[in-house]
Order: sequence, then C-alpha cells, then structure tokens
Amino acid sequence: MHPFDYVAATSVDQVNSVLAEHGKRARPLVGGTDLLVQLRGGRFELDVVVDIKGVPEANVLDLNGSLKMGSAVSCATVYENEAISAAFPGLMDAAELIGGIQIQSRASMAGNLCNSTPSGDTIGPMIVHGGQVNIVSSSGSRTVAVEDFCTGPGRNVLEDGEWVLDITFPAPSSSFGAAYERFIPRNEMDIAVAGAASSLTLDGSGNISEAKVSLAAVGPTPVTVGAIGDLLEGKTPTAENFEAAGKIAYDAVSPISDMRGTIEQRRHLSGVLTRRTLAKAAERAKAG
Amino acid sequence: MVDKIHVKTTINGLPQEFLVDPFMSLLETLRDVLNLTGTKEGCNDGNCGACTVVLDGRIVDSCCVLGAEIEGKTVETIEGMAGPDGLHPLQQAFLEEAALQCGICTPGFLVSAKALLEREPEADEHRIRYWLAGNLCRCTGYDKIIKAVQKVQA
Amino acid sequence: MVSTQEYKVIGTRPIRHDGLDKVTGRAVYGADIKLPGMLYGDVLRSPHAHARIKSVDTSGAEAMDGVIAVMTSADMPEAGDKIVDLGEGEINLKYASNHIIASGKVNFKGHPVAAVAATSTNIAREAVRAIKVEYEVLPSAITVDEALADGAPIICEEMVGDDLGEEVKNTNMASHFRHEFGDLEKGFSEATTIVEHRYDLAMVHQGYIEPQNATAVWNEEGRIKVWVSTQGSFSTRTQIAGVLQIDESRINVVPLEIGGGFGGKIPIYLEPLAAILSKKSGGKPVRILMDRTDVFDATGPTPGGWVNVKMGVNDEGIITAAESDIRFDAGGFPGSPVGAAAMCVFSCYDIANTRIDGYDIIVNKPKTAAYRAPGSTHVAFATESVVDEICEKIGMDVVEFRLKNASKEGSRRADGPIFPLIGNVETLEASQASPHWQSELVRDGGNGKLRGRGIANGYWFNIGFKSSVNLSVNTDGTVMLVEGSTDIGGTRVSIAMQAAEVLGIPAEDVRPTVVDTDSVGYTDVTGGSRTCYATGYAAYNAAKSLITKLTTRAASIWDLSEDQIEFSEGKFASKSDPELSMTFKELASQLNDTGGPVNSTGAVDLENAGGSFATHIVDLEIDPETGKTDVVRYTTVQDVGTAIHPSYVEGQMQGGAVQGIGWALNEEYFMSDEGAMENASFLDYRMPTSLDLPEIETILVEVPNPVHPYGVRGVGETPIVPPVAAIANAIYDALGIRLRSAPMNPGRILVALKEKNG
Amino acid sequence: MARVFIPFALRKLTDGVTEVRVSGGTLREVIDNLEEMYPGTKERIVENDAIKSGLAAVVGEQPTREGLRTKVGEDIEVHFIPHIAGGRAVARCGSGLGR
Repeated sequence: MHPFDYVAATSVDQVNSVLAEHGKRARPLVGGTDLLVQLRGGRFELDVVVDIKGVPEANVLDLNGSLKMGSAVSCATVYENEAISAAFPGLMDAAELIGGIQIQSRASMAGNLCNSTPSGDTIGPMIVHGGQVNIVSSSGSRTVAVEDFCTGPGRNVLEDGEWVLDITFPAPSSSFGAAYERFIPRNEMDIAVAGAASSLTLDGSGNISEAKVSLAAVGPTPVTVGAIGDLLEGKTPTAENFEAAGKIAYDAVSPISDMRGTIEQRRHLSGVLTRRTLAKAAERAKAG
Repeated sequence: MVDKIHVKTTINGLPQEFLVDPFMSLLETLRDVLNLTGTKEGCNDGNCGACTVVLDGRIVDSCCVLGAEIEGKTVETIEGMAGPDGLHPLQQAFLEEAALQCGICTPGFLVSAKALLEREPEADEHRIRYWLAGNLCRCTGYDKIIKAVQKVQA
Repeated sequence: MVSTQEYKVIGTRPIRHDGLDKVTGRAVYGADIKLPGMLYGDVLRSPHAHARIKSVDTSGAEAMDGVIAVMTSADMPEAGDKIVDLGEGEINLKYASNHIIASGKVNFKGHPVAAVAATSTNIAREAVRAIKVEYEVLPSAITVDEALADGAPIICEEMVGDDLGEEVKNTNMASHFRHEFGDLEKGFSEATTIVEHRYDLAMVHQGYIEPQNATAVWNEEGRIKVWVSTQGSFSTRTQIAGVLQIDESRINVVPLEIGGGFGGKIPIYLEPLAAILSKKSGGKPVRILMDRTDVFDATGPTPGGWVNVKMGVNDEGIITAAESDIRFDAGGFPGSPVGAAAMCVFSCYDIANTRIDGYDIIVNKPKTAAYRAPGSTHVAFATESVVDEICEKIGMDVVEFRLKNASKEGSRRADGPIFPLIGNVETLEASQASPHWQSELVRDGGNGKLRGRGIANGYWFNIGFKSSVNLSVNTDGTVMLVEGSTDIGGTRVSIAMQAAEVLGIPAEDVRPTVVDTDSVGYTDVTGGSRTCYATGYAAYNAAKSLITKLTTRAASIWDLSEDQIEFSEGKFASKSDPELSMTFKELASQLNDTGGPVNSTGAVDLENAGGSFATHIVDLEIDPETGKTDVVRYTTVQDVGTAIHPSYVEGQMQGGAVQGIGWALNEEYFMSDEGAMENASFLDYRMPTSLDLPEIETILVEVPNPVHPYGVRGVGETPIVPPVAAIANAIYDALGIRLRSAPMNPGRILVALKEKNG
Repeated sequence: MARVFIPFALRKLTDGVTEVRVSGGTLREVIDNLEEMYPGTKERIVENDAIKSGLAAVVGEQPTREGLRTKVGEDIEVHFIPHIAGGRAVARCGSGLGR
C-alpha cells in the first residue's frame, strides 16, 4: 500500500485546506470500511486521509421536523434514534442492513453515498426521502440532490477539494411512508443483488398524491423510475397498482450480469422489490 | 515517506503510548506494535469479524480502523475481558458449551457477544444471531455459540 | 447395535485443556509469532491463469530501502520426479516445487512467481509490486469439459496421462480408472425403472478463518526451523525436505495453534519460500502471511466438475445396477480426490452390478486439496438425488428404500472391499424414528413461501495410519501427555480422555501438549477423521504400558510379583490381600522412592477405521418470487462409533452440516472466462452467517468400531457429505424442481421455476 | 488360496479375468505367483520392492499397513485400488496402474 499520512481534522476549514492542498491525493475518512479496504487493495493511491469524525459540524444529527445528518454520523447512531427511525423509515431500513453491527458502528450514509456504488443500500432511501447534499470546499458550498449525486459506478459530482458536510431531508408529512428492501442470498453481510426504495404520500381521501421509487444495483447509478410516480399519482394504494408499478420497474432497469446476479434475475427482482416496498410504504403512510 | 504518529490512548483500561505508521490499521497496531495478538485477522476487509474490538463503546472491525484513530479513545480487546476475579461469564460459557473448535474466531465472537449482552441482556435467539452475523465461524455451525450466549442470559 | 459399555471418562464432557488460552486470546497461532530480528515476507503472484514466464526482473525490488532478500524459482533446488506419501494423499515433488513457485510457466491465477523479505509488511508489499514479469499469456481451460475438448491448451506439458492403464501424451487427463463388479448389462436388464442424470458442482473452498502463514529460520548449520499453522507437522517436514532437498532430520516443524483446516492445511505453500528468504538474508527469521484473496486464489479448494449416475431398480425396489462417471478438476497440477469419490459413490447401498469411471483432469485453477470427506459430497449429490427420484417413480418411502438397499457388514463396496461392521442401517433407523422425520411438515411458510423436506445419506471411510504419544507420570498423580497431532477442534481433550479412561483418573489430570517434530514420534496429519481414532489408540497403548510399569512399582512396594496385582477402577490391588490397595495417585506419590520417573510411549500404524454413515434431514422455506432459500430445521444423524467427548462430536456434525449447507446454497468459485476467481473475498464468497441457520439438531448413533479398544470411529468428515443432496431433495419437495447444479442459489431456482411454470 | 481381484486396468494382462485364486502366505508371494500366472502384472503393482504409490493394497477389509509383508490368509480377498495421487511428471501418473 502506498504510504499515506493521517490528519485528524477538528474544523471544516482544516478539512478544506488539506483537500485543497492535495486535490485527488487526499480524501475524507469516516468509517473506513470502504476507503481503507480499497486503498489496501490498490484500487487507488492517496497521500493523505483526513479524518472528519472530529469536526463538530459533521457530527450534527438534528431532527426538527426536517432532518440534518452530518456526514460523520454512523448508521448505528441514526437507527438507534427512535424519533428519527419513526419519521424516516426508509433510512432506518437501510441503516440496519448495511454490513454487520461492526460496520454499522462506523459507516456513515454520506460515506456510502460518496463511495457511489450502484448497490449502495442507503442511496435509494435518501433519494426517496428527498435528501439534499451539502457539499463544501475552500471556495464555498453548494447543494446537490442525492438523486443527482452519483454519476457512474464509483463516480460522483464531487470536484477536487470538495467533500460532503451533511445531508438534509425535508420533514415528511403525516401521511408519508417509505421503505427499503434489498435482495441478498444470505440474510446479512452481503451486497444487494438488487434493491428498491419507495416512498408514498397519501392525500386526505387515501389516494396517492406522490410516489417515488429508486432502484439499486440495476444500473451504473441508482435508478429513479419517474414513470412509477406518474402511474401511481391519483391512484389508490392497491396490490394491483403496485403490481403495475413493478412491471414498470422491470422494464426501466438496465442491469449487468456478474458474480452477484444475472440481468434477468435483477430485472425480475426490481419488479418484486418495487411492489413489496410500495406496499410497505403504503402501510406506513396509512399508519401515519 | 510519512512520519510515524504518536498516539496516546487507553487499552483495556490501561494508558498506552506508542508510535505508529499513519497508514497502519488498528488490527496491525494491536498485533504488531502492542503485541496484543488475541485480536485475529481473518479477511482484513471487514467481512469476518475475527478482529472485532470495542472502540469507545461500540464494536468495530479493527482492520477497518487506523491505529492513529484511537488517539484519546478507549479500546477493549479480548485480552481485557477476563478480570482479576476470573473469566467473564461468556468465556466460561464458551468453554462449558464447547462453543469453539479451532478458536481463531473465538475472541471476535466473545467481544461481540459481550457488547450485545451489555446493551440488550434480554436479546432473543434471532437478535443474537443478527448481532453476531458480522462474525464468521467455519467450525461450529454457530449452534453451540448461540447456546453459550443464551446460557449467560439464563 | 448400540454401545452399552460403561465408562468413567469417555462420554463425559470435560472442558478442553486448551480452552482457557483460546477464550482469553493467549493461544498462539501461526500469525502471532514474532521473533527477534524478524523480517516480513510477501509473494508476487501471477495475474494470469495460464502463461509462460518470459522474464522476471527483480532489480526494482532489490533496490528498495528495507528489502533484504528477493527470490524466484531460480533459488529452488531442482526437485526430482518423486512421489511422497503425506499420510492422507501423496504428492509429486516436482509438481510440489513448481506449485510453490512457478518455474517457466504459471498454471493458475495466484501462482507464486517471486517472493521478498523486508523490514516491514508494507515495504515487502511495495517491493513485490516493483518486480517486473513479462508473460506470454496462453489460452486457458477452466472446466473439465474445456480441458478435455479437442484443441485444449495442454497445462502440464510433460505429463503422461494414464487412461485405463495406457499411456497418453499431450493431455490434461492425468488419470482415468475404472471399478467394475458384477454384470452391469444384466443388472440394468433386470431393472424396471432406470434414472440417469448428470450433476455439476462448482469448485468450493474450505473457508477456514485463519489464512495460511509460515515463519522460518534457515541457520548457519543448515538447519531449518519452521513455525506454522498446519494439519500435519510431520507431513509439512516431509514436504519441505522434499522440495528443498534436505534431510528431514535437519528440519524442525513447530505446529502452532491452527485456525481451521478441513483438509486445506495439509499441503505446504509458504514454508520453503520463507526458508529460502531466511537463508538469503543471513539466517534472519522470515514470516509470510497470506491475505484472504491469496487464500482463495492460491491454496487448495475442492474440485468442481461433474458426476453422472445411472441407477436401475426392479419392481421390489431393489437396486439391480448402478453406473457412475466422475470427472473432477484437479486444478493446475494433477491430483483431485476422484479416487475417494469413486469409493463413496455407491457406498450406502448393496448393489450387485456396478461400474465406476473416474477422471482426474488438470485445469487452470488452483491446485485442489482435501476438503472434509473429499469427493464424497459431490457423488452423494448425484446418487442421493437419483435415489430420491427413483423412490418417487416407484412410489416407495425414501427411508424404506434406503433401508431395503442399505450396505451392511459383508456388503461389497463398489470399489471392491467388503464392509466390516458399519452402522448404516442403525443410522437410517434412527433417522426414521427422529422427532424431525416424525414431525409433520407445514408446507405453507406464510407470505407466499413454500416449505419442503429432504433427506440424504452419506459415507466416509476413516483412515488410520501412524501416531505417537508419550506419557509421563507426575508424583502428584497427574500425567503429561505429549502428542504430534495438531488440534483443530478439540482433539487434545478427546485423546487425553482415552488415556484417562485407561489410567482411572479424571480427564483434567491428563495434561495434553502438542509438540514440534523434534519432540515426539512420527504422527500423520490431523485429517481423514483419524486423530481421535489413531492418536487416541496410541494414547490408549501408552496408558496401558504405563499401567504395566506402575504394576511393577506396586509389586516392589508390596513385595509381590506383578501377576499377583491387578489394576481396575483406577486402583492397583493385591489379588489375594484385600488390604493392599492403592489408587493411581497414591502410587504416583511413591515413584521417587521406587526407581524414579515412569514414562511410556504408544505408537500405532492402523488400518482404516471402517467408516461412518450419516443421514441428514432438512426443512427448507423458499420464496418463489425471489428464489431465496432459508433452512428452517436441520437434523444430523450419524454413526459415531463411541462418542468420546459428545460435545465435540456434535460440534463436528453441526459444523460439517453447515459447511455443506453453504456449499449447497451459495458458495462457489465464480470464474471469469480468463480464469480469475471474481468473488475472492468473504463478502462475495457467501459462507453462512449465524443468521442464515437454525439450531442444528444432532442424533448420535453409537455402533462401536470393533477394531478400536473404545469403539471410536472418525466423525469429522461424514457430516459434510449429505447436505447438498438433502437440500436438493428438499427443494424438489417444496417447488417440484430438480436442481442438478450446485450451488442451488436463488438465481438458479428462479430460472428453474420459470422453466417449470413457463 | 487368496481371492485376488484384478483391477480393470490390468485385465488385458489376465485375458479379461476379473478374479483369480492365487496361493501365497504373504502379499509378496501372492504377487509373485500372480506374475507367474499372468506375466507383466507385477511391474504394474510393485515398484522398488513396495506397492506402487497411488495404489492401495487391500488384504481383507482395509488397506494394509504392512505392504508386501502382509500375511495373507486362506480365502481372504486381495484388492489393488487406485487412489489418485499427486501425479507424475514423466510416465505413470494417477492410478499407479499406468505403464
């Protein structure tokens, strides 16, 4: 492994300056569960890693209707918070099934996002919860929707010197529900063969006023299927409508075959998981 | 070349000070710098749990942590599990229930299981199996490990 | 027949002597060794599955700060074409040498090409990357069918294959042999139902958690000391001696604690490299550790390949004929377990007319090694699936059919020999009576999930071979036991218990230690289910010898002749004078006044143990929408001879079953077209976690082995034999689809369901 | 007389005979007598005065541990079973029964 230096940053400015100085040769460190493994495997080389776990702003976890989640907050910290669990069920579903407990204790959702693998379990749920990424650098900050963050396998919109400080989510309405499910051959410690995150908002008469589905591991980036929203809006949350949504998902994805699954298997699973997560999201929306 | 980093930390309740290469994992640091070889390497990529330690109250795979990261923190390893009064009840239960065969995964399982029982003493079988899913054992089929954990709960 | 023998120690569950060190982190495993001045090694491995090495330039590595020694195959002595017996299996030294470091050609991805010793792990790793190798990439053959196809690349070019006794050149077929008994055509002509299918299996790995490691010192006297994680210290010594062309007596192998093996830690990989690097660095200790990718790429998995089984039965449900064609990929050098597979394929049945063809085929994959009952799981998948299908066709209960055709004492195994006393029938009967088999299967698993139940049989012969044990008595009445069998799963305690039973003292009073090859007599590997049987027998003999010597001491104390003294129930006593009686402990306290220390030795070279049979029952729950399978209930029933320490016998049964479950459902070498294993990590190799399993119920059947004083049979390997077939049969029961390729993963189940449902 | 079972690969040398009665008090004598009856068989079973590597000699029920010295009783079965070994680079590999 190419020897790299370690900086334990304590302020946003310190992170900014290290990243500005080293460009592509530096990256922030949170859980290390992807970064250190990739460095060890020779995937790329760095001269510096900047530990951001000591930066106060990256550790914010603030629920005030909306949710602000610092990029250093571990998955375990999120799902152990009952109020957040109740208000953001899609995030909960994902946070609880990443890796094992050891990984959940370290890995953050922002780290999962920045790793930008198509199979990243938390990305779809953050999309359907309407997450906005707060990107900072020495030259300022900008906001990008989670949905627009990933640009390809392992690639994203971050420019040299930029990093994610936090992700914010709008306050869900009382008739909002969301869910995430992935398919893996084992019951834990696995990478999604396919995954689906769904959210629904119901109107006063119980009809669907808004629906969103984002699929994992079935394209170069998370696949948000707009056509499902179009189909479901104004409809009732019935098994038949969700079945139809599943068919749209089946047709909308363009997966590859690899060691984790085949094209046909992934398309099929996209349909099944879309239907199942929509149904679960509807249950949660009804429960308020 | 990069310079070594000076780290002050607390391991198994004792203050420790050492120099470590900044790119060295906590697993390597424990084993090669501090001679705490009870923590084992099985995969070095966060998928087997053999290197599980407690870092500031949470279990982590020490292969996915840098040695430099433990500055000012507390670490608990298998070497700190038994006290002056003897074995931890989990260690005793693992012996009595034959919950180990080759023993290489045992330290990781014990550290994980202890963390579970401290948080959730009433965990049911499914919860125990879920909590320990990050620890691979290839010898036992897990049966006797689960029974040993349950024995301590009883 | 079930054991009725009364024992004091055997059958109890004492805490294992080495347990305390293992639950406190004090136990020293191979990678835990740290010696003064130690250097850290690393190995450069081929990125190609098949290539000619045109040049190796090590100058970049040699120039780096902190690099002390660099080696290639040029540093290895020329190994002759000599077969060496390893106890369980044999190796050809020329291939062994080429396997350890490639000479001229690489035969699989991960094949070592060069090695480095440096002052730190990271410098060694960087130095390896600085070595430049020029390869001429060759076409590769990954499966047995590819390797036997016309125009296939020839992998071991100088090898001469053996086709039913005839020499064949320019082939990847190392061997083709046949067993034939009775009249096959006549047998099939008597059959009214015939079923024939081919079963394919992917290569799978033992998956031990501790990677291979070796630390060596080659000193100025030309003596080598090696600290290592191995199943056999003496077989390691033999292999090192052969590959390095050094007398065995100049090598001392120190076996440290071993983090799993399952057959995979019998071959050597790193030891000669560490030794040569030590020599080149002036006698400094050199430690080399594999990482997990190295373990998958370059140690010895069990073969992939296929097994064809054809079986015919008559109207009474009697098997009249059976035929099998077994083709295993040996990996990059010859030597798969196809011979063992041929012994096992029909071993659960008494069949008059049989023919078995076995093929050992070289492919561009890692050289295979033993893996728990090597070869038997493959053939059980085929035979037990065919049996299940036959039972359905003729409408016979699957257990009744197996009982009706069961092999028993006097039956001829399809490779020739007659079975001694075996417990096949007793195991089947116990399965039939088990709570699991007697329970009703609820077919609806809820949420659209479907349940099914499957059952399958399995057999493994247990080897005997050589073991040595030394005993010495302490004056406090305890006994030190020194053995050469490395302890992977609790054999220290099971061997100590057998000595304790003879001596009439508690298991805790016998202290077992595993020592290096300088310190105990020759002992074969911990493998072949032999350790509790053979090393236990050696301990028994040593303990008997101790009693004889102690009887002499008692005689001298009481001024009697030896034949006037008897030893029973842990007491030495005069046959005539009831007043004269001493416990073992009391006599031990008088040793220093009666001639000093008393020691003894037991050494054996045993024939095979007769074998062990198992029946496994499994209930599955399958989600037909995703193809996901969950095991919801599992029972293992096995003839264990006599269970010395029942907890560790159960542990073997449970662990073997779970490895088999992983093999059945998800584990495989997922190979690229270029011959690279794409899933070489625990993340994507998908071994079962605790959450993937239910309780594994165990039923111990005890049909004592008549050739062992306590009736011990080997129990370690048989448990991995039935699971793949049992799960295939349960999938059929749940979904009505017969899967004939392992792993039977969700993708395959979905495809099969789609074919069935259109 | 022992019942010697002829391995498939040797049956060309025995004109297809699969089982033959051979006298001899030890395995060595049995193999020598078999060679008398069917020339060429011995060199396929014995090498360097031992059972060839890659072959297991079964006398009775289990592979013998005493090699050519094994006592062979009346009516006892003798088998020579190939067990695949690590192979050989030049000539003979695998089953040990090759030439």
